[in-house]
Amino acid sequence: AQPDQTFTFGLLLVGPMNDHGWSQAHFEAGKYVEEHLKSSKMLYIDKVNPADRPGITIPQLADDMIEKGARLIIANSDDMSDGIIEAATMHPDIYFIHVSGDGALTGKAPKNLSNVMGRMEYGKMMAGFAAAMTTKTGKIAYLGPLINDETRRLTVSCYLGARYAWEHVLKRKPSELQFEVSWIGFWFNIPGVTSDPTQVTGSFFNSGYDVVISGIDTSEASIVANQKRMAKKDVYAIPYDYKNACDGASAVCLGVPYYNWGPSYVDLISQTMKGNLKQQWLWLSPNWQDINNPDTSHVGFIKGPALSDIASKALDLFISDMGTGKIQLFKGPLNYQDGSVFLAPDEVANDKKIWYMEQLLSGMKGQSRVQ
Amino acid sequence: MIEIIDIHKHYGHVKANNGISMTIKDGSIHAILGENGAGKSTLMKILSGYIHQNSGLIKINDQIVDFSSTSVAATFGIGMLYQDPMDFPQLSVIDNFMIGQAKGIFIKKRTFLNRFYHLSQSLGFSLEPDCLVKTLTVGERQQLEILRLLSLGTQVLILDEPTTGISDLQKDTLFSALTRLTRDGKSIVLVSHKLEDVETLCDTITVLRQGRVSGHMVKPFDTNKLLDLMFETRSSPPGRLVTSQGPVFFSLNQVSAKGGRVGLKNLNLKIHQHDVIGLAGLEGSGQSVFLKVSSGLLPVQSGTICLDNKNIVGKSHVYFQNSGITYLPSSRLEEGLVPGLSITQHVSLSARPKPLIVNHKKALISSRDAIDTFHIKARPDSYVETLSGGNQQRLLLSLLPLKPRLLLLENPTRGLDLSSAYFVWNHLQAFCKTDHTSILFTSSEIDEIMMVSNRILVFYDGKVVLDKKTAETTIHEIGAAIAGKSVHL
Amino acid sequence: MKRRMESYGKMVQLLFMNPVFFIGISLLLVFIMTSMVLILTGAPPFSVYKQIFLGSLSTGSKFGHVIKAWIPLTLCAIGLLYTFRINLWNIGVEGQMIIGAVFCTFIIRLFPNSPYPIMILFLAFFSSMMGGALWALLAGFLKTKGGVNEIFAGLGLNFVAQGLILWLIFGPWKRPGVASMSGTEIIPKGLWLSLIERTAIPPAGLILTFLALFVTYLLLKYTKIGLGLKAIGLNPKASLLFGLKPSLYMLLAMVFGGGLAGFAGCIQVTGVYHRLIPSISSNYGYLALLVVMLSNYDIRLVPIVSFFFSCLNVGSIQLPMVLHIDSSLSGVIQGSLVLTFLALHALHRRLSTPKEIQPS
Amino acid sequence: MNDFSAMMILSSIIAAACPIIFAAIGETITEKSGVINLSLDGTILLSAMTAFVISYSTGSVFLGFFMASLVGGFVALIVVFFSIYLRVSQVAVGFVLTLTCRDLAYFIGNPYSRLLGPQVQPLPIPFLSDLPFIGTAFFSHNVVVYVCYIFFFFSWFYIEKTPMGHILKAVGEHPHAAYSRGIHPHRIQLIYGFVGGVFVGIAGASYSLFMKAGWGRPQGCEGIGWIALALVIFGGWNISRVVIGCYLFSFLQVMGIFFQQWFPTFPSPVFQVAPFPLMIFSLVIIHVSQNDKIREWSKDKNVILFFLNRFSHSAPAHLGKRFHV
Ligand SMILES: Nc1ncnc2c1ncn2[C@@H]1O[C@H](COP(=O)(O)OP(=O)(O)OP(=O)(O)O)[C@@H](O)[C@H]1O
Ligand SMILES: Nc1ncnc2c1ncn2[C@@H]1O[C@H](COP(=O)(O)OP(=O)(O)OP(=O)(O)O)[C@@H](O)[C@H]1O
Ligand SMILES: [Mg+2]
Ligand SMILES: [Mg+2]
Repeated sequence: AQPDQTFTFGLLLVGPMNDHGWSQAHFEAGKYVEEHLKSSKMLYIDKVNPADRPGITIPQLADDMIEKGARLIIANSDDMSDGIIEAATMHPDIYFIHVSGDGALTGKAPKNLSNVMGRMEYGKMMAGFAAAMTTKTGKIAYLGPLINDETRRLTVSCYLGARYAWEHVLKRKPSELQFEVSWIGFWFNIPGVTSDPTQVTGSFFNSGYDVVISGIDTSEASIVANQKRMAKKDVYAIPYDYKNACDGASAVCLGVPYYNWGPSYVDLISQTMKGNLKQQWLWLSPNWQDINNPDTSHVGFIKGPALSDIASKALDLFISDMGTGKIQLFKGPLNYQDGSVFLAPDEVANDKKIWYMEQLLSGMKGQSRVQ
Repeated sequence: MIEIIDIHKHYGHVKANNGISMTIKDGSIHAILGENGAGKSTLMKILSGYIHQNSGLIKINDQIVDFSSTSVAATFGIGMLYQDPMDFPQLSVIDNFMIGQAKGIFIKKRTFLNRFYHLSQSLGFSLEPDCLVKTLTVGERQQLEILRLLSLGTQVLILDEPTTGISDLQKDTLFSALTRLTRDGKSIVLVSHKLEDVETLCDTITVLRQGRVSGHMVKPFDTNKLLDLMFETRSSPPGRLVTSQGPVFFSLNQVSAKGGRVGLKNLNLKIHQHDVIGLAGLEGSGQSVFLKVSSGLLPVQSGTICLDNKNIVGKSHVYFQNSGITYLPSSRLEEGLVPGLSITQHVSLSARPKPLIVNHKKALISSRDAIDTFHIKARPDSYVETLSGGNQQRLLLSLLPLKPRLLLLENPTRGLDLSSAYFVWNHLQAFCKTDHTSILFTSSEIDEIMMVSNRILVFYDGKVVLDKKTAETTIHEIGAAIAGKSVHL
Repeated sequence: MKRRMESYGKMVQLLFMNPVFFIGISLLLVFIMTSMVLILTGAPPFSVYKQIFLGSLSTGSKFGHVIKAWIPLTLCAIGLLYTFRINLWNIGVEGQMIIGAVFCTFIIRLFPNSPYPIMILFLAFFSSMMGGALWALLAGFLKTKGGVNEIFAGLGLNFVAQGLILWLIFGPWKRPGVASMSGTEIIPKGLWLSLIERTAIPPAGLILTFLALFVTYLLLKYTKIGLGLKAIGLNPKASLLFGLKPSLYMLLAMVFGGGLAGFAGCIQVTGVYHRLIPSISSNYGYLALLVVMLSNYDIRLVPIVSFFFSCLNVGSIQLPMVLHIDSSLSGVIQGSLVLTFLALHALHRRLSTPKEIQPS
Repeated sequence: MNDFSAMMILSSIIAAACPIIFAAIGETITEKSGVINLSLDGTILLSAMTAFVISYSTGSVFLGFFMASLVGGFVALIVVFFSIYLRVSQVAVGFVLTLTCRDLAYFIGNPYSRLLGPQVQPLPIPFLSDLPFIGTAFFSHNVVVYVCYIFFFFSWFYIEKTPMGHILKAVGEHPHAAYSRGIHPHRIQLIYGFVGGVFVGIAGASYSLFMKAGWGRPQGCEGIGWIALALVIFGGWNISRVVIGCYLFSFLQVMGIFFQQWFPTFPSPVFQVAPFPLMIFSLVIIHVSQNDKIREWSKDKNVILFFLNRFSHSAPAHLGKRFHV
């Protein structure tokens, strides 16, 4: 392909492009770009992880895409950071975008690599809120992937959302709310390597938790919740990452927080086409006027059929208040699990502080880091 | 009446049966004689439907039959007791009895038990229906098989070398049972190597040689004529070896060991140079365990093994070999040779001490003259599994170390025809003469033992119950000892 | 079945005796089989084959990646020749690779920035071999002493190795703050295997692999070890009488196999991933078994077959990228190739007459 | 999650064991006839994929199970066919099939991954399920689990107590003898190879249709095939002991999660991996228990002897070897 007519960009997806989760969201963003920037053309390859593609390395794939004419390459997983930096150093004339990394922030990355991420924290707060409004047992579980800064801060946001609903909307005793995290070890189930999310979710429900919030890319949480529902159990799930994740699990789905990468991709790619993409580190917020607007909002939350009307109304209020800044959940006093201070009274966390979340907060059950 | 007409059976290039015709009359005991590989078993397997002939006919009462499987043959009342036992060691006697007979969903064990008891009484057998077959002796397993065949309604009972490896007692029971069966109008076909068995029992004899019928004979039999029919050339029997007894060099003291059916119970034994010692006894009375123990293949539980007054218990088999003690197993392809390797490769394997780099040229040369000196019918590059039993045995002999001090041989002539057997013995005795070698060998044929050994040990139930110079004992005494009858030593 | 074969025998035999025809027919059959699978799943066969070819051999860098895969795969396959020779199914190659990689990483972590990277690398190579050999030895002991069928011993140890490497990556060797499948910290640039200009080929690995090929060839063909392994493999009982110690030779074979596998693991760390990742073995352990079977346990074919397999593995990346087909197809092709070969080779064996025996 | 209820755990152990039981008993049946079908790990995946794709596109769970069982049987037939008519080592063919079937499953199943398809509906048995404790543990599952109960009793009865069972054993023990009694070993091996395969197929289907409902890469039942193979040895080719082994393994797997809670210092993966090697290394114990010295030593110790005897076993004498007249 001649570069001047069509602009080819490559997309490296960590999971299957049809995973109904993280990777599919990115894939559809790619399609979104193709229709909004007529001259653009997407190359993609999915399952870019050593378990699915033994022996294949990121630089190798980058080489290949560049040979096919790609001039910008997007890598959509934190786990690709080393590979993508290696590739970017090898091809200084090509632009690289690493989703959810911090290479540009720390300066580890070369000039032709930028980072982009959505402020899913807000989405997770809404999820936590919905969960707390719904739970009867007061026991909310979080199905965590692996432990790192990102997952810590998302889990914490969930907890903050839930706690707000519990104390300020439902006016219940903090002590009555239980919030537990269990980390399976990766973004999706790898038999004999990660914990089995099906089993984990199952035993959550078996031991009295009635809402499971999924932090992983795949849909075990909803599936198991569905099975339990078929067995006449009153349980709910909140999937993650992907707009239509509630489909098929409508009976148990309270809603789904999701990323909307399309707009940011369009923005970055058109800049690249003009050739004026500067290295940057983007952390994009929802469009508070209309968080589910496909062209403007980077993060959204779609309510699920199982969400009660009261809860739904309360949620709307919660969202608008967050939008106006009336509600600021990353605000002191907040302590880490080990009792050390995260935010002093009335201190509001800055981005860096949130981004590099060191531990879970006190009041949450579950590991903060691998011992 | 069964007529066999011009039966042909080929295995690759081997003409196992090459145009055999014969007739088996009802109510008679018909013997099939012949040297090894003459085609006896093959013919019988064809007759029992186990294998199918390449060409030729089988008629029963002038009606042509085609046995596509043993069950078809069974419907014509033909049943066979195979040369090697065809039963299920892991299963119980009664299960063995039922398999192949019992049909339907549920097992009618009771009815079968009754039939079993009834039959075994009528033949004077005594078998415990619930014990596992693997705990039985060869003879008892034969009895079980015969009972099963009869309960299938067998009219023509074929027995392929039934007398190998069973005691004289069991032989008597067997033969009386067979005669009783003929009285009920059943006919028996008996395959054997052993003239005396055949001559005592049978009415008619058909002799096979190299896949053809070399002659028929009816009672009374002329032994010499039979032998002529069986073997073209009869090489001279080796006879007993006469040498002065040398000094003791190998001894076992209070040796006990596990293994076999009965193991070995505090055995004491001194072995002189030039000894040729025959080990008699029922299969699994401890002879083979004894051989394995003295060659370091089996561990001893207690006691000492002394070579030149030096205790070598616990040393590896290799150590035993290097100090001149060599063991030859009876099953050649299973334990003695390596199927898939050529004669040359065997030669270089047995080279001692092994050089790190294998010298193919040298091995080729030495395998050539091995083939010449031992008259092995094969080429240096032919694979051992394609050799005939006798030739395999010859090869094994050629692989023996140069100056063995002690040879431990398990049935060195099993499955060999007379001429091969004589050849083997002449060669072995040469060792004793030139190298002061001593030989211990087992054999199921008492007269072979009487013929070549100058000292005889009889094993019974893991103990040596008789230890005498051959000159000073009699077949009767030995037979008694083998059967476990009390003999005053 | 049997009879029919015998009647056709003669005619077919003549054809089969001719190796060119033999290889031709097996390739053709596989081609037909895989094409059928493709058509059934609605994929265009020819463009698939074209893409795989282009994806593996069209450009220098692609060829480089093929060689990058070829090196560890071939090393494992060579190792398997020893164990197959003595009739052992060393299914534990995966685990042996992993342990090799772990040992290698361990050494590198010991001396992260030493002035003599070459020395460290050699030390790493050596220790990784030791590691692999050790792991194989465990399986060997489970077989000889523990009486566990080597297939299950190997599998068990694979799982254990898997657990160990995960524990290291999530535990002691994890990156500060993070515990993720992405593996340990990148090893210092100084300790990366140097590559041939703008390819992924590490010359060192290439040379050592050829060395291993050569040595193994001699060892198996011309030494008592080779002969001993074969004899025991064919009949352990009899080998005793020839003064061979089966268990000793088994352990020996395992050590050779494991050592080579471990070395392959080290190449993966220093030459490919530049860090320790959970799936460092890249499935080469299992693939190598197929390679050896397809080369009919003949060392002269091993490098060729394993090159072919590497091409399939690397080339198949094009399928999702260009044709949007899942690349596990390469595995299907490899598997059916081996199956067809097994079948044809068996026919071949059955149709060839037993050797004539004449007195010399 | 520390406050779990034993009953719930028991119930999930029972459910989780069900597919393994199908697979392990299926393989036991095949091996009784003297054939080793090593391809289990791949077969389970392939049949799981088939089951999901079929029931997804037809909407009928039953049809899914049916086709899956056919697939399982077919793969087993390939092994037997290669062994009988081509005289290729069963282990070799089995192993190649393991890998091939796995990749075939991933390849064909790819377009269907992560879709929500139909699955087996839970079906508590009316009165039994109300029983205290056992009710929830044993009788509030779905049809497949109940079938599994019946299945292992039936297969035990069939093998130990019927003439057909005897014939099956006979062929595995000594095919020549069987043949001499008018039984056709090859026919028997083809039949029981297929039957065993069918149950392996059912195992696969039970994964994709309820245990780990849905299809994807990885599906979640990878590695189970190997465990089933090990369990056959563990159980000494004896149905009842094989079943016990299955429950044991399932117990280890389910408890993994709780161990993880109780010993947070261990990284979670360790507990996920543990059951696999544990199961396989238990084979060592079994072997050691056959050792004479041990037996000597335990002569007077009845308790130990009891367990040793439970462990003692012997493979079908002709297992993995080829039969021809
Ligand atoms: N399955 C076989 N494959 C190849 N050759 C065979 C086979 N069975 C028999 N033969 C050959 O056919 C010939 C006749 O064998 P057969 O067993 O009938 O001899 P036999 O008279 O029973 O000898 P023996 O007294 O040792 O039992 C022998 O040369 C033997 O090697
Ligand atoms: N597996 C085989 N492959 C090829 N030929 C074989 C095979 N087995 C036996 N034969 C052939 O059958 C012939 C006879 O074999 P067998 O063992 O029956 O010898 P035999 O007739 O018993 O002679 P001997 O008395 O020496 O044992 C041999 O010449 C051999 O060539
Ligand atoms: Mg015979
Ligand atoms: Mg013979």
